[in-house]
Amino acid sequence: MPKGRVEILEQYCKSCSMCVEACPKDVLEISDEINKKGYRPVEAARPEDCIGCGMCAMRCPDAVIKVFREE
Amino acid sequence: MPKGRVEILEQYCKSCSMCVEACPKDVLEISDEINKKGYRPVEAARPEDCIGCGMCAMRCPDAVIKVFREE
Amino acid sequence: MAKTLMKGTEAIAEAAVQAGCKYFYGYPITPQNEIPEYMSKRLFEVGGVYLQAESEVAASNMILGGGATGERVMTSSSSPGISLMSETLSYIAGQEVPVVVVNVVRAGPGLGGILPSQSDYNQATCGIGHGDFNLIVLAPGSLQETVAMVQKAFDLAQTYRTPVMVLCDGVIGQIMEAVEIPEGHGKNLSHPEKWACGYMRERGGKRNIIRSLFLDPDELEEHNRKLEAKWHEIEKNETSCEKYLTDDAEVVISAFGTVGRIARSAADSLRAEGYKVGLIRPLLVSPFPYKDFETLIPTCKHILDVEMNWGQMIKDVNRGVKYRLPVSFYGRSGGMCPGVEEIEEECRKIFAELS
Amino acid sequence: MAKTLMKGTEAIAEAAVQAGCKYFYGYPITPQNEIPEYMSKRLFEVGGVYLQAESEVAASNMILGGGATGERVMTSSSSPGISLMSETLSYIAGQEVPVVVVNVVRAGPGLGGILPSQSDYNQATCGIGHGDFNLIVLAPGSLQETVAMVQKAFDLAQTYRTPVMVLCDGVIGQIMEAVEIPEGHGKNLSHPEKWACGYMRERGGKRNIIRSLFLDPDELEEHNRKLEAKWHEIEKNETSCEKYLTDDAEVVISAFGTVGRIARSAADSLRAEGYKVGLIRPLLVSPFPYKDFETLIPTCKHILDVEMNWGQMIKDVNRGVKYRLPVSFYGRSGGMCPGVEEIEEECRKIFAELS
Amino acid sequence: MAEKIVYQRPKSWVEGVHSHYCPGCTHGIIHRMLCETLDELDIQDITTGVAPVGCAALMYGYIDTDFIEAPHGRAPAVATGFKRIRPDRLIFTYQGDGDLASIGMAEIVHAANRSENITVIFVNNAIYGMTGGQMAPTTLLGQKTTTTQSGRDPLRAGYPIRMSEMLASLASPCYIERVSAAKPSHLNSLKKAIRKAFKNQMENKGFSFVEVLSTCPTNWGMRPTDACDWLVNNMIPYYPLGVFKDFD
Amino acid sequence: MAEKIVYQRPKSWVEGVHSHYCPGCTHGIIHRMLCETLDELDIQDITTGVAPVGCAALMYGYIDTDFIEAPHGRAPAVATGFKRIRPDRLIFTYQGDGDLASIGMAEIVHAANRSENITVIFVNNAIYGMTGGQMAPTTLLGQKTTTTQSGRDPLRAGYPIRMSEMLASLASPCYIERVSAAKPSHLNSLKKAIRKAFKNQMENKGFSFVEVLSTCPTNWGMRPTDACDWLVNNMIPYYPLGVFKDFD
Amino acid sequence: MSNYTRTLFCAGFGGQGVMVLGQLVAYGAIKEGKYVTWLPSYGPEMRGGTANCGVTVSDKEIGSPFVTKPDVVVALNQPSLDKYEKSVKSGGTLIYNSDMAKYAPSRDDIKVVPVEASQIAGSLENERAVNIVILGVVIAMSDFISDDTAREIIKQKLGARKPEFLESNMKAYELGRKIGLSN
Amino acid sequence: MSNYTRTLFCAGFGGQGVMVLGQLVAYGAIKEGKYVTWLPSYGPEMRGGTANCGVTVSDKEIGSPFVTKPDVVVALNQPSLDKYEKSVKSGGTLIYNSDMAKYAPSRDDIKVVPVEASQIAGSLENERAVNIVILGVVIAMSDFISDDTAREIIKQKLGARKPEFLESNMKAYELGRKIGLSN
Ligand SMILES: Cc1ncc(C[n+]2csc(CCOP(=O)(O)OP(=O)(O)O)c2C)c(N)n1
Ligand SMILES: Cc1ncc(C[n+]2csc(CCOP(=O)(O)OP(=O)(O)O)c2C)c(N)n1
Ligand code: SF4
Ligand code: SF4
Ligand code: SF4
Ligand code: SF4
Ligand code: SF4
Ligand code: SF4
Ligand SMILES: [Mg+2]
Ligand SMILES: [Mg+2]
Repeated sequence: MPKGRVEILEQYCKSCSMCVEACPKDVLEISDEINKKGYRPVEAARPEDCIGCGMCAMRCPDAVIKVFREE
Repeated sequence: MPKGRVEILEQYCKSCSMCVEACPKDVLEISDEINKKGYRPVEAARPEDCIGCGMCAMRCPDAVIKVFREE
Repeated sequence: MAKTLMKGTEAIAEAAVQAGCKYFYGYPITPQNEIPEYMSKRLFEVGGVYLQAESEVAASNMILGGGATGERVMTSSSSPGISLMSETLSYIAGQEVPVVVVNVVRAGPGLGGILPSQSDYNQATCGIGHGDFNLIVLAPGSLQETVAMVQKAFDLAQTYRTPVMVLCDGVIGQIMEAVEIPEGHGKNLSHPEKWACGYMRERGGKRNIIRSLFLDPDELEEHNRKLEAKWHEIEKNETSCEKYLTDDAEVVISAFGTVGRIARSAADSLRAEGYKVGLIRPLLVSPFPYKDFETLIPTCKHILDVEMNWGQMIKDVNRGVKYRLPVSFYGRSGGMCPGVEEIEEECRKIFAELS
Repeated sequence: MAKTLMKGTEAIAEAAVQAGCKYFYGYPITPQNEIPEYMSKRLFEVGGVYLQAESEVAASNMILGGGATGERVMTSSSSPGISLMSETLSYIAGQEVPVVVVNVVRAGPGLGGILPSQSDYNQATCGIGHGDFNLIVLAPGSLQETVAMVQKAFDLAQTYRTPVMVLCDGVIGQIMEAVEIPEGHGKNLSHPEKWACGYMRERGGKRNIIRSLFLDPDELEEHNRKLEAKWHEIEKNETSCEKYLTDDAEVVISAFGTVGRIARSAADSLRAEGYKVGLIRPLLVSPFPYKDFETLIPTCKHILDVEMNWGQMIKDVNRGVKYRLPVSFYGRSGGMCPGVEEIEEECRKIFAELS
Repeated sequence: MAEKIVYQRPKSWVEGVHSHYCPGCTHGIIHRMLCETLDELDIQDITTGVAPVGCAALMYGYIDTDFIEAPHGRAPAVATGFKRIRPDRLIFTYQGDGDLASIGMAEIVHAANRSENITVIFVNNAIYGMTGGQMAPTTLLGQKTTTTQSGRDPLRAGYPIRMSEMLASLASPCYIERVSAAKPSHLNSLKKAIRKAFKNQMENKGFSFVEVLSTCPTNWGMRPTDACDWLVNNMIPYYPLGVFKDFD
Repeated sequence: MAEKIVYQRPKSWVEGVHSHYCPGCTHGIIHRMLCETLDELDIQDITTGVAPVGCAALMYGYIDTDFIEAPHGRAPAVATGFKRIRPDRLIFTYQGDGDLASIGMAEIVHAANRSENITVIFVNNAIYGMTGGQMAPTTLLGQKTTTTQSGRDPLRAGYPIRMSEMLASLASPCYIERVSAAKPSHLNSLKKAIRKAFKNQMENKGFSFVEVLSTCPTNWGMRPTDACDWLVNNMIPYYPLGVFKDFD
Repeated sequence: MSNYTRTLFCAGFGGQGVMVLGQLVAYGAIKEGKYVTWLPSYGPEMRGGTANCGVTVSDKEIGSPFVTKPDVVVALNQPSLDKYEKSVKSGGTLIYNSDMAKYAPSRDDIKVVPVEASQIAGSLENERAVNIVILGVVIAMSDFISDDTAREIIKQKLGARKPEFLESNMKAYELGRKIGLSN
Repeated sequence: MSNYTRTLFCAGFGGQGVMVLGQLVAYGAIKEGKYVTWLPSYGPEMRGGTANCGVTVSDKEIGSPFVTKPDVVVALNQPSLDKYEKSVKSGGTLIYNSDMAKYAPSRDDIKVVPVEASQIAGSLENERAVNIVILGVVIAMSDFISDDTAREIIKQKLGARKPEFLESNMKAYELGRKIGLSN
């Protein structure tokens, strides 16, 4: 399994959970924080499981997620 | 052959020849008269040949022709 | 019906229903969406017709066809949608079909914004379509008045067989206020059997043609002369105007619709400060109550015209006072509404200059 | 180009081509069909675009898109078709896109007739669409003037980035007269690289957005303030008016467009009879030359406003003379045009009353 | 021997009027068929026509029923507005190809899609007759008109629209047929189609659409009978006659 | 081991802006795909977008190209007016189902029929999003909206229009495909379709039309992921995905 | 400022060539350096309807292009003759196609010229030349334009469009002119 | 004419219930026979945007329905707090949801009431009741409508729509009221 990492632009996240549903590795969760717009942004709850597949980012309507993969 | 007869409302005829073309018996012809609207109305040039089939009337765009047939 | 708290758009819709309007054709647009939404449910209950048109062009033509039955029909929209009805409104006027159109004005030009505005005054009262014709235009200032005017609109439309517009703004559309909706008589004042389509059998084979086309210029001129005479009749009978504290006022504020009620607040508090301020507010902006303005001339020293636009009514005010009074203007645009304080401030400036 | 006998519609089209207009979008309507017909052939020759739109709504949106390139684009239509452009014209004004619209007015309202009329004056000068905006409106009186005004229309549209209308009537459209069509400079005065779409690469990645939507009312008010300031600038720079024999005239005829030339004939023959008659004729009816009317006040005793409608310009005339001169009206409607004799007769009546 | 009347002016035909149509224009034939249908179904006095803007704008001059004039292209919306309020009355629109297929495209598609219980007679003569012969959406490729003077070029002006086929792609219309008014042999189907379109409405079946191929001798620049031949040879191959939808 | 960027915001995405779209609305996904395509084809700075009236009216806030705002429904005419004058530039419209299939019906049919060399992105979310959830022409039978409060009834409000199928019945469009933005498994085809629609234009092939099934969680009254499921279970059966026309 | 202003009104069925008749006069006037306006009353009918146009020729700028009291009226059919007979200016000329219309004199203040224009045109095997026959009459009986100019304009305008008919058109003009001169 | 006129302004994100909060006050005022206007600033966003409304209660007819210098401001999020803090009338009250917004006092002429409304609502397992908590505070600290009226209106308006939440809503109102009374 490749190793991946996600960076989340929290202030743009709208807490829609689309990425959460999309992640095959169940890495993501809605956090308890509240961003400036009043949403609870998503966070990588289990970052160690991330394989850098990019599914989350591909499904985010707000282009919130940046995905890296170790090569 | 049945015997027919046509009555032509000359003042409404526009001399378009549609009826002339439609008549299977070549009964009709454009006359030399000029009606009020400046058209030469059609006339039954060979009334004796008319079979009262109604084709001429069916094709007249101006409902100019009345057709009779002896029974 | 007792006074209840209602949203403007819903009050408009229910007022129409109570006035016997069972037929609504329209297309959604903010800030009046609750009118079609309300109608879509309500008219089903009363056995009427709600139909969402494919566009405002279509909606206006549906009310033309609907109005041709002689029944009470209505559409509502907001500024860009009303522009799209221009051609058909000209037809409807020419064809003498009674219809009611509600315009809940939003800020323009173009897509503009969706907040309240009065910037369709020119369009409604002057040049909405091609050719010589006029709309009757009612401009309510409160919800209760809106209800009354919507109901009156149907009476006027049928009495004169002409399109009538109720010109509201986004405030009227979106406000909630206590309102009582009279059960309108709903009586058909237009005698449809005489002129409408669909009565040929009842008329023993005599038909009606509802048209505006007259290729012979003599005929068309005659037809237009008739329309013009009708308009003069309307001008004679139907102007209406509120005057508030104008008798001794040195400065009179002229305003219509929502701005009128704001200006009244300003007048009240200026009076409390000792300033002699009054308010003149046309209830119908077309035909315009020129006479009521003319009678201000002897006592008043200055008119302050206040509008939610760049000063569209001012030319009618000037026409009313015949340029014999100074008229100044204060207005806001783009969804901004002149506030009580702003109006007060303008008035104080005028008094300062007068003295 | 030497003077040749040309039909009005063709002169309009060729004038546009000579002014560098290579792009025409339009929909047929009498009495201006020869404009698109001419363009369909001619623009192909000059490497331009003629496209028959599916409707006037579409045509007006095509000139919006076309105008967004910054090039000289044009459409033409007649009254009902112009009404259909209302919404888009409001957008075009709000979006500040330079376009030219020719309206060869026919008699309304509704389908009306196809003979000449001036009954779109209100619409053109006042309320053609929703929101606060104005069109520049040129009103030619002869073919030669039409040619000049069509060409000027493009310059004005580009100078101010605004929609400009040439308001003709069916007479201008259908008449044949000798006319010379200057080869216009055709220079693009609008600096498209600064504001138009399609120049992002040339601008090193800086883009342009052509819009009228500003949801924030502060922004929209600001935008509207800018449009309003532009209009005041136009009012300052661009009014234009012909005065004929007005210096010593006791009765001045006010008229625009075709009626102006007829009134001139009337003035000439009345002068021959010894009556002191003059003519004032706005060349632009929007912005209106109020000042030129105001200067009539000291000498003139009466104004006779003559129009091919029920008196649409009269309110502007009154505004010009500030109700300090009696203004009476003579007009015909429905495709009828006031004749020289009718105008003379009206004038004689006025003189009889004056003395 | 008694003489029987084989054909006479329909009762619904307005007497004493000389129509403004050009000589041999098949608009007249379609009008006549309409009148005959009104007579035969005995519906003249419960029917309202919606007149288009086009050569038929004045059709109420010749057909004696109630009429509403519609703005150019909007007849289906006008008919909808009327019919929804008076479902007990009949209504038809009569529209040219400019009216229906160009400016009125939105209104016809949506009326069809709502399956409004109305009858639409669509007169396709491949040209704008009234305004003097400009290209219509149905003008054939290569056909010369005053705005396609070297023939319609699809790259510049698009393709001729087949309205019947396009509307038949919708789920809801009840009946769509294309017929022709050009030849004596076509007239039977023409009459039957009009009749059926009205009967459908009387039986509340919904939207019925009869496309009639028609001539415009004047703007095609042909003698009337030649125009009929041209229609047969040029239009029918592109606009095949037949039923495109029938919920019967 | 080096870290490779697998996914990041597209270059054409306007930085620093929080979009006005509701959480989980798939308009955002389509926007992102558009930006990616502009980047990949390196056409950002020769492209002009035509913004509709609908929730996407403000799309120029998020996609960094030239933009022209069009009146409601008229984007195809605006794009036509532009493209005919600047054939060397690219143009696309982005329109909702109210915008394109209701008020803009005439403009889209005619642009398609002329095969204007433009790219149309048609976002079908079966509702009027912007105005708060009224029925759209594409609203499904039985679907509740604020103007069909007991569900869309075909007798009163007609049938859901299948735009791709209807336009495919015309002779001239170059490319018509229906895709979906609902599920991760749909996104590949979505992206490919948008890309193809732009490439067609670059190669002067004519009218390309991509219908994208999209969600409106707010007005459907569902959580975003539920909305995606609803789309799959209800919209796709009526609006099948696939290519309806391809002149390749 | 002299006072030379002449007006012509031509009316007939659409297709009889009244518009062209008026235009030929207008072209001629331009050629002679005069001011001229030509104004049709356009109607909705493409054919069969009534068509007419008014021409004003002057040596100064023309105000109204409407011709209400014409110096010369040309009527090519019965409805036109009936309708416009009354409009002829006192002392003016009324020219009509006597093959298409009958005239019962009602005025003695005008010159009335019946022309068997259809027969003449027919005799030239150019039935459409009715308007050119009439043009010959008009030019001979008025001072709109000179005979030379008229001939030149016929050549220029009709020669180009229909060279095959030029000869018979010139002939038609001649025959018309003769009638005009003898009246 | 007495001088009783009170204004309330409520602002927050769409979906936080500010509109309903204002409406409940308005319904109550009507019930008490007062004049009232409720006016929203409607925006284009369906969610996530800012929503706000102004309520005016008076014993005489109301002129301007715009609330520009409110007696009481309710701010349910940070942007609203930042934006509308300045608008509170001198001597007025600013109530805000301290779970969603931080406040650095900038005025000493107004009463400022932070309310942990989200926490309170959460504790009632009715996260949407934030606005009802705040309503309790508003009613306790102002004279728009009486406590009785407020309770009745909650029952009437929310009881009908969401009977399952009525109890927790009443509880939320109580808790808010307590905070209000202690301020
Ligand atoms: C809004 C508007 N646009 C244009 C016109 C001009 N116009 C009148 S009829 C017509 C088209 C006629 O063609 P068609 O519908 O095919 O009917 P036809 O005359 O061929 O029977 C047009 C464009 C008009 N009257 N109104
Ligand atoms: C002429 C006109 N009519 C109506 C409106 C109001 N309006 C704005 S958006 C819209 C429809 C939005 O629905 P859709 O096109 O499906 O886009 P969505 O918001 O669903 O993406 C309407 C009717 C308008 N702005 N202009
Ligand atoms: S990159 Fe793949 S594994 Fe990592 S969080 Fe995103 S979806 Fe999950
Ligand atoms: S999809 Fe995007 S906006 Fe939605 S929760 Fe995930 S990161 Fe946030
Ligand atoms: S009835 Fe028949 S045979 Fe007689 S004239 Fe007519 S077509 Fe000819
Ligand atoms: S078809 Fe009718 S109009 Fe034509 S020539 Fe025959 S009778 Fe006359
Ligand atoms: S113009 Fe064409 S369609 Fe119109 S009446 Fe004449 S022939 Fe018929
Ligand atoms: S209203 Fe619907 S379509 Fe519009 S942004 Fe919200 S979810 Fe998306
Ligand atoms: Mg046609
Ligand atoms: Mg939608």
